[in-house]
Amino acid sequence: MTFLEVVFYVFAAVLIASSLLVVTVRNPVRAALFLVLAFFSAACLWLTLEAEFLAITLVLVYVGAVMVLFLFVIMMLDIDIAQMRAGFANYLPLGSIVALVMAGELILVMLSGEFGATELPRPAGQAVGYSNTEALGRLVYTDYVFAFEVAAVILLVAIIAAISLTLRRRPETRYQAPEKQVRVRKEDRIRIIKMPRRPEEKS
Amino acid sequence: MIPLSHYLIVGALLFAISIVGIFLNRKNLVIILMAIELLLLAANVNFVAFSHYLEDLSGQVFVFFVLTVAAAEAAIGLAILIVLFRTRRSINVQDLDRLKG
Amino acid sequence: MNRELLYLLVPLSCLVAALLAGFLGSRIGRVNAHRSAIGGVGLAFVLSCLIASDVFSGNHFNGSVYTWAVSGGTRFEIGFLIDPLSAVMMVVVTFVSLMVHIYTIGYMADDPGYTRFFSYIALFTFAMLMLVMSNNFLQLFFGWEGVGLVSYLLIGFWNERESAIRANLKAFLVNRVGDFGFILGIGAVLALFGSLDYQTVFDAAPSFADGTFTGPFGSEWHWMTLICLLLFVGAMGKSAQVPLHVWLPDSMEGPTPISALIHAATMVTAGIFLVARMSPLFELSTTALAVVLLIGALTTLLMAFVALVQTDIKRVVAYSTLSQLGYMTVALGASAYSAAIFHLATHAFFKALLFLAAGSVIIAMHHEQDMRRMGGLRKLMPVTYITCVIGSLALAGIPPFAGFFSKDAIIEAVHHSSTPGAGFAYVAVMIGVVLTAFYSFRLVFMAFHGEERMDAKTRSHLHEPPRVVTIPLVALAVPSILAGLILVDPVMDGSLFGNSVVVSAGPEGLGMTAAGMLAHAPYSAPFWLALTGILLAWVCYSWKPGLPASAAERWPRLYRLLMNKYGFDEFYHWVFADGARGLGHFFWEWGDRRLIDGWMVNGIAGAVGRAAGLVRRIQSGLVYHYAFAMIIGLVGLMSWFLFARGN
Amino acid sequence: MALLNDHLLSVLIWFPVVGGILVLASCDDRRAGRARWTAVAVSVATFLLSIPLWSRFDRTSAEMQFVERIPWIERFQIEYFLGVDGISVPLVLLTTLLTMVVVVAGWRVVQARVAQYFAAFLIMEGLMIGVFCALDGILFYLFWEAMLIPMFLIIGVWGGPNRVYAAIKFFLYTLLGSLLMLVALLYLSRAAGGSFDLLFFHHLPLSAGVQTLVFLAFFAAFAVKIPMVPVHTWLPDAHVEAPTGGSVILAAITLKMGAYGFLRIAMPIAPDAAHQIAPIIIGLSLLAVVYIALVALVQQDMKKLIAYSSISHMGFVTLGFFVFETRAMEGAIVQMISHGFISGALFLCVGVLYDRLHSREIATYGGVIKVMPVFAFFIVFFAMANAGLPGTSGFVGEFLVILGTFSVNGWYAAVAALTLIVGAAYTLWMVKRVVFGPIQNPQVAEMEDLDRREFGMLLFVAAGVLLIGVWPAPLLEIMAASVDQLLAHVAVSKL
Amino acid sequence: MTSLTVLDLWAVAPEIVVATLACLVLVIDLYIRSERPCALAYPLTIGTLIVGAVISLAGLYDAPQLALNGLVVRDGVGDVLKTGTCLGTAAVLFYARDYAQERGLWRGEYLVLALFGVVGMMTMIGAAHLLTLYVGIELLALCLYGMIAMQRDSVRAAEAAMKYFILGALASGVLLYGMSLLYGLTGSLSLAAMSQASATLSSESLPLMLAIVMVVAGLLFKLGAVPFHMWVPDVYDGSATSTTLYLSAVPKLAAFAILLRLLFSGLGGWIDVWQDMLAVAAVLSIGLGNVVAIAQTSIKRMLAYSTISNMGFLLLGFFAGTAAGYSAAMAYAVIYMVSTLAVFGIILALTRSGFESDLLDDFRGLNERNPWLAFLMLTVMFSLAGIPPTAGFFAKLMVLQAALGAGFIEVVVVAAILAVVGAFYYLRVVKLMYFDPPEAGTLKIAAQGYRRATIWVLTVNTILLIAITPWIGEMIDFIASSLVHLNLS
Repeated sequence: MTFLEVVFYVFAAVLIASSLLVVTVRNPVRAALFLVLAFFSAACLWLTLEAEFLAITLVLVYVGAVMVLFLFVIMMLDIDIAQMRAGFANYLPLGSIVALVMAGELILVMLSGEFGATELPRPAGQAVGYSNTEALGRLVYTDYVFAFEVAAVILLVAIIAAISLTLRRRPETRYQAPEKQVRVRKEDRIRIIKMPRRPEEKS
Repeated sequence: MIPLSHYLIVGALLFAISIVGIFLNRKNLVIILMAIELLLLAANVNFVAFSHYLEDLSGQVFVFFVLTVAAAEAAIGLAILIVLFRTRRSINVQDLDRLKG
Repeated sequence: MNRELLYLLVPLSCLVAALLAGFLGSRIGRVNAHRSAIGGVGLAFVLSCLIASDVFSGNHFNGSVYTWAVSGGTRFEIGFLIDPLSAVMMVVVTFVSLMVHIYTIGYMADDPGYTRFFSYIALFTFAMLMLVMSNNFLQLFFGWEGVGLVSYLLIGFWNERESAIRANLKAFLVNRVGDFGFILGIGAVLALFGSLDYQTVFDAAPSFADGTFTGPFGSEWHWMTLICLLLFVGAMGKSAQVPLHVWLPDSMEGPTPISALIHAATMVTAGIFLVARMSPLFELSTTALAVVLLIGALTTLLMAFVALVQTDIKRVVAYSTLSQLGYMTVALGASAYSAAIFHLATHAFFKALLFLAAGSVIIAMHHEQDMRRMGGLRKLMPVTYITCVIGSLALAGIPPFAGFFSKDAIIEAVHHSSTPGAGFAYVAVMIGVVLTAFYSFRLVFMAFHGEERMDAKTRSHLHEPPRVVTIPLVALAVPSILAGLILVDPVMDGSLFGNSVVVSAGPEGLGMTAAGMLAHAPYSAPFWLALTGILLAWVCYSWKPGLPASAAERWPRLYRLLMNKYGFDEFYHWVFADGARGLGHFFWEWGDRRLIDGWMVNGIAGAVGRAAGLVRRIQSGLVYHYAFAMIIGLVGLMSWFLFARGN
Repeated sequence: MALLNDHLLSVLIWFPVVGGILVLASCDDRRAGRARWTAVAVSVATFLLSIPLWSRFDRTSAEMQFVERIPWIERFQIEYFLGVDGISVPLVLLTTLLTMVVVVAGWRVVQARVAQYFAAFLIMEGLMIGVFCALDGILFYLFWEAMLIPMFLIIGVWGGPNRVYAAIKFFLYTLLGSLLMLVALLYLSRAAGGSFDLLFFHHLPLSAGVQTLVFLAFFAAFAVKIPMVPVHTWLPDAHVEAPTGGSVILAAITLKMGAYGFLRIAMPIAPDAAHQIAPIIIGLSLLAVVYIALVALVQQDMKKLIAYSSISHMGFVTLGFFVFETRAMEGAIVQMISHGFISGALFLCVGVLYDRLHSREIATYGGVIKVMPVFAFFIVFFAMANAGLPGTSGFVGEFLVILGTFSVNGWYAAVAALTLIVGAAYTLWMVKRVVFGPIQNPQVAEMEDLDRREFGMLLFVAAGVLLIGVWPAPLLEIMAASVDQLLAHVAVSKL
Repeated sequence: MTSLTVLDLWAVAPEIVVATLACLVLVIDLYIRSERPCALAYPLTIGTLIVGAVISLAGLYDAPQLALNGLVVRDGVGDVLKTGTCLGTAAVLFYARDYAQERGLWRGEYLVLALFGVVGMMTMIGAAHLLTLYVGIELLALCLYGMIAMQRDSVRAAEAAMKYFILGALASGVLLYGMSLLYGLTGSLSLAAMSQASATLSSESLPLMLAIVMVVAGLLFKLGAVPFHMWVPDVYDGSATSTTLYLSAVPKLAAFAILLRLLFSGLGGWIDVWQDMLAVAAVLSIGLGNVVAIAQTSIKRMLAYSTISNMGFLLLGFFAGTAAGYSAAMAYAVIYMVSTLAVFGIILALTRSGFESDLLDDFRGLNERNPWLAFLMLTVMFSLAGIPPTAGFFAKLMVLQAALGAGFIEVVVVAAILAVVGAFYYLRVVKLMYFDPPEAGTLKIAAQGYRRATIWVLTVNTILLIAITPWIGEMIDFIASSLVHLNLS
């Protein structure tokens, strides 16, 4: 077993285990942390596939940014964790059956040998001096420039949407509205109510 | 050496786990969002593996975009989650049942 | 004058009269209405007489007026066949009709539906003329249904009376049962001969005489038998033969002139006329003739018995009509078509007379019809009395009154007939003679003789009705006396009808003459039987009036049977009216409402609705259910493709 | 004039439709009078326009006449293809005639949404004429279905208390059948290489199995429309709930569309299947004659009774078609026309009563003749016509069908002839209970006899009934060549 | 690696223009405040869409062109669909204004998201590459999530957005996974290359089947076809009606486009694999959509189920896999969009502040309250039910004919019978409007100002559904001619 294989199997195992834990643990904070672990393991797997740039990006972008966002939201929302997992076991059997069937079928297909790619030999490593980042960069800024632009729009949309959804004027905060103040009339402020002459009679 | 199919099996398992995670989880929406991230990861693993074995970088480019989209999606997803929490004071999946029938 | 126009004028004058009286009745007034009606029918009568004389001088006519339709190579024409048979019928019809018109002026004087009534009877005359003048089955059917319609209208003339409108519906429906057979008969004629024209059919008939087809259960049927039987079913309906006779007694709900015109003299004879007209066909089927004979004999006998116990003056006459129609049918069955028509003619006169006389009594009695409340009218209503006796004598067949000749001709014909069942028929008609005499004189004795049983108030107003009523009585009494004497010779030697009736072989003619019959009468059984009947009637209702009651007590079951008219009405009501309604309810309730609507239509709709509700519940609102559904769908598709299709 | 010469059918179809839209668009309830008069004008004009159809029709030819044919959707070879033969001409005339009557019938009765009411009828008139003229499958289907919309609204908006159920039932029932027909048309078009030309379909060779399926699909559409037992239950409901005019049109014309469909489409396209299935159809027809007549007997509601009577009479029509005999088929077509007049007239009569007492229950009435003698005359006349009295149009069809059927099979004819008895029974029993007898309901005593408008419209229809009854020759003449050709065509096997 | 040419830019000119102007709208809305919300942004948005439509249409009859290194294609069908998308969106925003204003939704961001959604749809429409397809789908999806959730004070909207988000992400994950397999199998992300690979790759291959199942599942979700339909009713129901209108009407064109691009252009060689899947989904969609719609009390939910069944019909044409089938499906999508615009336009015209008009009962007696709107609604309902002479009938006719042409007679018969079930609930709306009296207290609907203009546009929109009938042939020819360059063999 080569070093690469060891790395692969170890991280693959960690990846699977941690992702299992992500969907099963009770505490969302822990889930997020396991997700970090999963992403980290995946990044390592990708390194074995000579996708250095993506591996780094995964760690930086995902672990560094997205997961922090997740944790932030979890903290912010202040969720009652105690009751979060009640009844989970009830659905577990059905869930695992479906999961097993699906996984079984997928693995069956992957192992069916019909994948044209399985015949492919594992390519030799890239030459020294080859920069995965540069190669990707070339592609992204030339051939895939349109997709890149659209991706930019996607990010813009995400920004707009996230801001406009979450940014709000707190109703308890009072702002001044000069144009309304100017336009105000007597009737808006004073209401003249007719009262019975002797209020004590009412009771 | 590690055959391609092993990578693919890792991807398949991730896929299955994340999918089951989505419907198995009945309480916390955040975890569903996480499962979705895992789902995208499964596809990414496939892409990277194929890209390597096919000696074709376009797979990695795709993953690059998927990561971008996933980040955007996470942002919007969490924003919606916050809106939801504000209106309902809960992110319990089971409380999400006002629309039905 | 153009002959065709002349022929056309006969029915049309009646039609125009009917339309005038009917639609413009309220504008032109009562007098003008009856004038126009009488004028129309009178014209028709005069023309009929002219035509008759023309026909007997040998000018027959067969031609079409216009083509009603052409379909599938068949021409359906409206046209006239004027031969002695139709000429005789025309004269009889228009004459009786005219008399009734005149009589009506008096009888209906106080009725608010005066003009309507005239319109109806004129329309009736039109329809009947179309029937008898027809040269084809289509027009025959047209007239056939036309008289049915008018009969319906007239029976229900007093339409606020529940009994009247029930009777007219019954009459129409029973007639329709006959028509059911009739139209199938026409269908059979068309199918076999490809034409509805009499002449074509009659000419072709002999060549089809042996044509057979396979009926149910593999039996062989002669086409001719089928056609004749089907046509005869129609005749049974119109001529009220057992078992389709039930409508006729009930039809007495109509005003009396109608009973005289339609239910004694004309419409009911349509069936007799039909069979006589179809003689070329009937002659080809012995089976059919036997059936005719049998039905006729049964009618004669059964109805005569019922007549014995009736107390309503009109009903007695009505049952006597039924019995006499039976006589005519018997004659037809015995191939004595001429005799049948002869009896038809004489019967038309004296039966109309009897009805009108009964009507006269009814007017006088202020619409009291029960004979048990009459008696002793002889002195108070002499004209009515005398004419009524004349009619009764004619009916009973006492020489030399008209009925004697015609009835004797029938009896002789049956006696000599070789049709199967002639023996039974002979016995039946002989018994019928006694009974006829008995019930006709029972009427005379009960109504006109004996003590006066009416209440004082009625008694005080009792007097002979006005002239317009009595004149027709007298006018009808004349042919009731003379018609037989005059007609018997030409009828019996075959010169009257010539080849308009066809007799293949048999007793037609028998060489009878008026003189011979009169001379022979004292030695013949019918004469003595009739006298016996009259004597019995005298004994029972004049000499010892208590006798009938004690007889009824002695044979209560028989009495009840007769009073119930053998239970035909109840039976039909139970089986057909209630049966049909019950079946209809069943079909509607279970077939339409429950099975089709409830189960199939609304059931499916309901099932879809329930399915909708069910599937709707799957849409639970819970996102993990949705995800699960998607995943199940995905796994399902995967499994299907990977396992079911892949391998 | 050239427009009238070359495009007579188009004019007949679109003139009332456009007229209807104009009525709809230009009148609201405040100007109801204008809507009424416009509607009358349009319907009368349409009738006048339809007269040349009768007078200029070449009776010796069985070919399609007044043909208009232009490509419409060329991609699918759908054409705007119109033409009439001797079978359609009388139906078109029936439509234009009765629409006039119906427009007059709704004159005073309808007070709400007047313009919509009249517009619906005018539009429907055009669409119905379209059905009878269309020679392209899709065009036919277009008119066939489009007609449902105004009818649905007429029942639903101006109908009786249970109108919603009736309207929806009517719509869905018919739609189910029609969609199957559409599938069959599509299938045929595929077999014909894309064309939807119905006349081309007539000569399309089809295997026995295909013919059976296609025929059954058409059967589903037409049997529902006619309607035949056991898919008839929409009709009583629809009739009962529809306003008078709706009932008249429904009974008089829309039912005929189903029968017409058999002649124009189902039989010639699938002759072998028609022969094969004929015994079943005859069986159903006879069932309609007897079973439905018995059901009619026990109805308490006049409209329902007449509706059932319609089903029973339409049984005669299908019987006449499927014995494949000239007289029977011509009789059946005459029966279609005649039934249009008679059932229409009976519905008008019921409408007259309903306008006065707002009840259709037989039991409400009795002794109507006392207070409404003129009306009584008409209803008795039409009842007699309904019972097939000679001299009225009702007789002609029944007579010819029975005669024609007898020459094919005596037993069929015997069962069919039972209508003479039961038909008379239910009609006259109703007349007896409504028209005759003592007045039991004090409200009846206060009813007024027909006014001039009602008298006019009933007289008009009565004249038609009488004319056809006394002299059906012209009617038979116009259809003879077409019927002969149809029968000759159907007699030749396509296998 | 090829250099960028003007031609390349021309191919994505509509996208560029709309995206740029969308940014302009965004900026303008930020910096120019006015009395009424979006006083400037709104006309600019409409203008943008019209410009987009014009530019899309401008190159209609050019030869098809693969541009930007094979990422996008500009061809007739794309141009037509892009034009439709722009115009449809313009109509949506036109109808939506009053409604959204009354509910505080009428903000610059809302318009910007709608515009970016259009960019996403255009990207989908022009996609010639899995990557373009994917980013297009995601762009649209993100915009929709944002638009739905933008009604922040509404519990229902938030819930709808969340559901849509979760299920949408799940579906796009599945789609992505399928794409990854396709990539592995064919070694390329380009649809053209994929279609060439069909020569060597047998349709019996298990991985291929798996990949196609995944891809089709993703596409079916976007269409809202059974069994991936569950989001449709809840999202339609929960969203503000203006958003419902946006997401129900316009994206159907793009959905058709991605079906066409992926299944025909990319996977066309393996039609026998996806054909059956689509057939099953079609029948199930028609059945389920029609049946469950009956049980609804909210018109938005009812229309959601109606959408499901209509998408079933669209698939019915599509799965035939013939030229006639594709053009039928495309015509169906167009006609469906026009009908949906009309029906939601009418619903929007009936709403007032504080009154949603989203229950079926709100239509009670509409004929007395506003006969003209009732008539328009009637027309749309009959069009949706497929009753002639409306365009909806021809749409159904064409898809049925296409499916029949491909030999799926049983499917067609079943679809026809299920259409009867469908007619019922459309009729129910007509029944409510015409047969039932209005509820006490409901007002007559007065029309003035902007609302009057809306009704005019609605009238044109609706009457088009009938008025097109005489020229329906031309319309179909136009649609079919846009498809000819697609190399339909």
